[in-house]
Amino acid sequence: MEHTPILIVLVPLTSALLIPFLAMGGGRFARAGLLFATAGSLLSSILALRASLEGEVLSYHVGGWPPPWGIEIVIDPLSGVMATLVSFLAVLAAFYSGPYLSGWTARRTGTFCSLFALLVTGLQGIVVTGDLFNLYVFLEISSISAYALLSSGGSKSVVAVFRYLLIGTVAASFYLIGVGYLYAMTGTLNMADMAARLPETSDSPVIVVAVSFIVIGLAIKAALFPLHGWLPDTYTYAPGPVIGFVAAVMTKVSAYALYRILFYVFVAGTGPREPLLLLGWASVIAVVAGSLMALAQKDVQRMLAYSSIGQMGYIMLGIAIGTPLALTGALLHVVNHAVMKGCLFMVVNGVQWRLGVFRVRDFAGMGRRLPLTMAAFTVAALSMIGLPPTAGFFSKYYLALAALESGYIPFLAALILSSLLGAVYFFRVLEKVYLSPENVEKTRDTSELPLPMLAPILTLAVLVLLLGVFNQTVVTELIQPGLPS
Amino acid sequence: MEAETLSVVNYWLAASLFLIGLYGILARPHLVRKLMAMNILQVAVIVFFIILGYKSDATPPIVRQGDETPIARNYINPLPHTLMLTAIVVSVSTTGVALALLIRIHRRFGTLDESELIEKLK
Amino acid sequence: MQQLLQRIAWLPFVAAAAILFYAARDLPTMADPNAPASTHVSPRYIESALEETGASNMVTAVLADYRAYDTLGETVVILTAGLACLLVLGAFTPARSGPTEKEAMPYEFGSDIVDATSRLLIPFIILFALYVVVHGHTSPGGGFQGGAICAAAIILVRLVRGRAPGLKLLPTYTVAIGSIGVLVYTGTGLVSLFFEKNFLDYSGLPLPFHGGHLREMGSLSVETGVFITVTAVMVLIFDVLTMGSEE
Amino acid sequence: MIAPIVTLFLMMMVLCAIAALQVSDLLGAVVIFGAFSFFSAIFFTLLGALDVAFTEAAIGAAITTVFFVSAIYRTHRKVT
Repeated sequence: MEHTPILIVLVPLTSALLIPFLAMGGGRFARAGLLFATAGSLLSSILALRASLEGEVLSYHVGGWPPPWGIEIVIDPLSGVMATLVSFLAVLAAFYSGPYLSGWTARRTGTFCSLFALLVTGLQGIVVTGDLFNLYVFLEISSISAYALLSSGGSKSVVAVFRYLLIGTVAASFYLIGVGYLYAMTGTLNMADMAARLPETSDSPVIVVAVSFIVIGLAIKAALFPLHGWLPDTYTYAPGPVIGFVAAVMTKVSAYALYRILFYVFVAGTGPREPLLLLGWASVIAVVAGSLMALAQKDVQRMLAYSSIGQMGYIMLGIAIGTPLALTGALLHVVNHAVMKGCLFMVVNGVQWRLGVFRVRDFAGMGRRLPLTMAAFTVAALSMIGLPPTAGFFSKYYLALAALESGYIPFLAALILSSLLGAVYFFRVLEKVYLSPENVEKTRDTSELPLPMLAPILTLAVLVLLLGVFNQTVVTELIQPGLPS
Repeated sequence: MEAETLSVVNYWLAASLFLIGLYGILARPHLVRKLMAMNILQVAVIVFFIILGYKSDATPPIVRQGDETPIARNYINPLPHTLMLTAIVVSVSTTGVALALLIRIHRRFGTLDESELIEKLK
Repeated sequence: MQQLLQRIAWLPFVAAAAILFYAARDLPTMADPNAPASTHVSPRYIESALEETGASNMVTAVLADYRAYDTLGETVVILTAGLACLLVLGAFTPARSGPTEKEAMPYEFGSDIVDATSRLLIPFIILFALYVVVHGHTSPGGGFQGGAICAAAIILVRLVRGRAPGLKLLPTYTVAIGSIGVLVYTGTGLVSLFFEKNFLDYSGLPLPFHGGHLREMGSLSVETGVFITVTAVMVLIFDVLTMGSEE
Repeated sequence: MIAPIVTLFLMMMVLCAIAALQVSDLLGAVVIFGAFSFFSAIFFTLLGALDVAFTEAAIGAAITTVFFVSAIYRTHRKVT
């Protein structure tokens, strides 16, 4: 089983290559291929995670060349957890896409499934790589496949995605130029080797510039507040099965890459601190502004999109504070937010798919029509607000403790304020769902969602509760081994 | 001394290319133009990397006939060249996808001007 | 709000300008043979590429062997772009009944002289493309360049002679051919996986060669995969851009 | 010693880039963009990056330009 690290990437990749051929036999085969791709990736991720939790960092030398000459794949507890998270949500999204794709032609289904598998490939590649340039290559794979998938939701989504494409390419170029500066100063691209060689040159202003470029590039990809412009439109018009996955993990993977580079390459704390503090203030604004803008939305999906901007602020806040406690909070929030945002987007898109409604006021009386779906929505919404015993409470708790401990009172205030705002905009929806009379015309089909859609939603809702209840175990067993030593 | 000045000038010119690209993306209203600016931005990054790889008094990274033991000093660094091959290919791929999106936008909205497009979306 | 954002859009531009120009002065002097980039990792590529990988073109050695995983990713990027174009503009008007002469020439580039010249040139262009791929180990060239040239030749046919010859290679097939190219690439890597070597470690290939020579064969096979993918997908994207419409 | 001719070509590239963004005829802009790619290919050759120059000439100058032209043919050509 020494080859599990590469299989995390290879299984979805090879499946993506075979899916166009499977699609010639019919759309069902393409969907089966997608399920196989994601499930295989999940299995290898779990195996790799288990091996890495036993205390040993798995390092896989692709091509048999030792780093820094060859490319290295690194599975430590951190990347193991991330890879498992990504592939787990991918499996659920693959199930979820079933009913949505049923009306499509076989060829289009094949293209869609193939691109979805490539998106998973790209994200997993980013997560497991130990090489800065390799990260760029996989960033582009995931981006290009995401552009295509997100644009399959109609004309408005095409315009939104075109803007996303431009901004995303600028972000990738920023990242690449940052890598170029680092390469000029150290002569290496391997993360571990660079971390060893950076202290020799860490007083050079070039390093500060390199950090800034990499941070800006990845912050654009992660939609941190002033750089979030592409996100709301893209998310609002995106098709259902895609957005449930993309919103859940794509920005998080960029945040993860940022975390990895800041704490494993620059060994934050020894390096320059200014970009980090700047990041902290940007995230404070993100947290508040995201929640405020979410409050102003009438469209539920757009509201969730803005709320994502706020939630990315939490994660960045944790990274910016940079103490072990804050990082625990940030990483826990990456997991929690992926699970609960995935659940929320899947619910909203399911409602839209079934009833064709998307505005807050259209959700009136939905609690009686789609009781199970709305129960899941409620659990995830409560978790977003941060009520115990749901998962969202604990990550916010860690972040708040960390802000208090390191004396960043404005950060703490922003956390509390945005939780209150979150309560307002989610209760606005919940009030409609449970307390208002129905106003969707009776003629529509108003039975529960079909099982392939309902099952992922309920799984995620249960997971939100489990992550909350067993939060202590999760933190000590999975999150804390992933902190930089 | 002269070499150093020239070196800084070259870096600045590469940076200017990058900025021209950034300016085009931010400020030019036509979407095809933005796309061209995006390509210029990517070429700027490529230029920057190629400058990094250059060595004075060295030959291109192909072992000369009869050179049994190549010495690092005599050949230009091949690594940035490899990386930039990737970057070129990535840029043409992105351009292809973007143009496909543009054609769809034009079919649906009949314009590629950003402000007109924003008007039509409302 | 929109107005405000339009104003602020200049800020990142100015900031980027400032830091780019500021940092340039502290970068290592251009062409300095003692810069870190020239003294750390790269010497091994220069000094032992010929011996270790059998390629006297070091760029090919790094591309197809030392950092073959990057190149795999890059090939996948191309394929992804092809699939993406197909998803965005994937519907083609079927032309089974045979297009009329007018429809067959969406561009008015065709003329007898252009036609005759292109007929004369195209075999040589394709031959040159193959030469570039095969000789990538000893001279500039490789899968990407060869693929681009071959694709250019096919696109030339389409520009000169219009749609009719173009439809013989439908996008459904080109995308399949593109997938086959990447499959050749991953397949080469997977073979060594079965012979208890790491992924893409060509020394595990079951071929009657040794050392650098064996690795050279491995990277040649990989370059062939790249060639197939680049050719197919570039033609695919051209077809989609000229003839595709939304589904 | 770096030849000043390298800097000269970089300047040509900058000029072409500015022109490509300013010319009002889109097809003309694409042609200038092709020239930009070609200058960059020469620039890469001067710096010894033969493979990159080769790729840039084949992909950047030829195929990207063809893509742009075919897309412009299907949309519209003149802009103000």
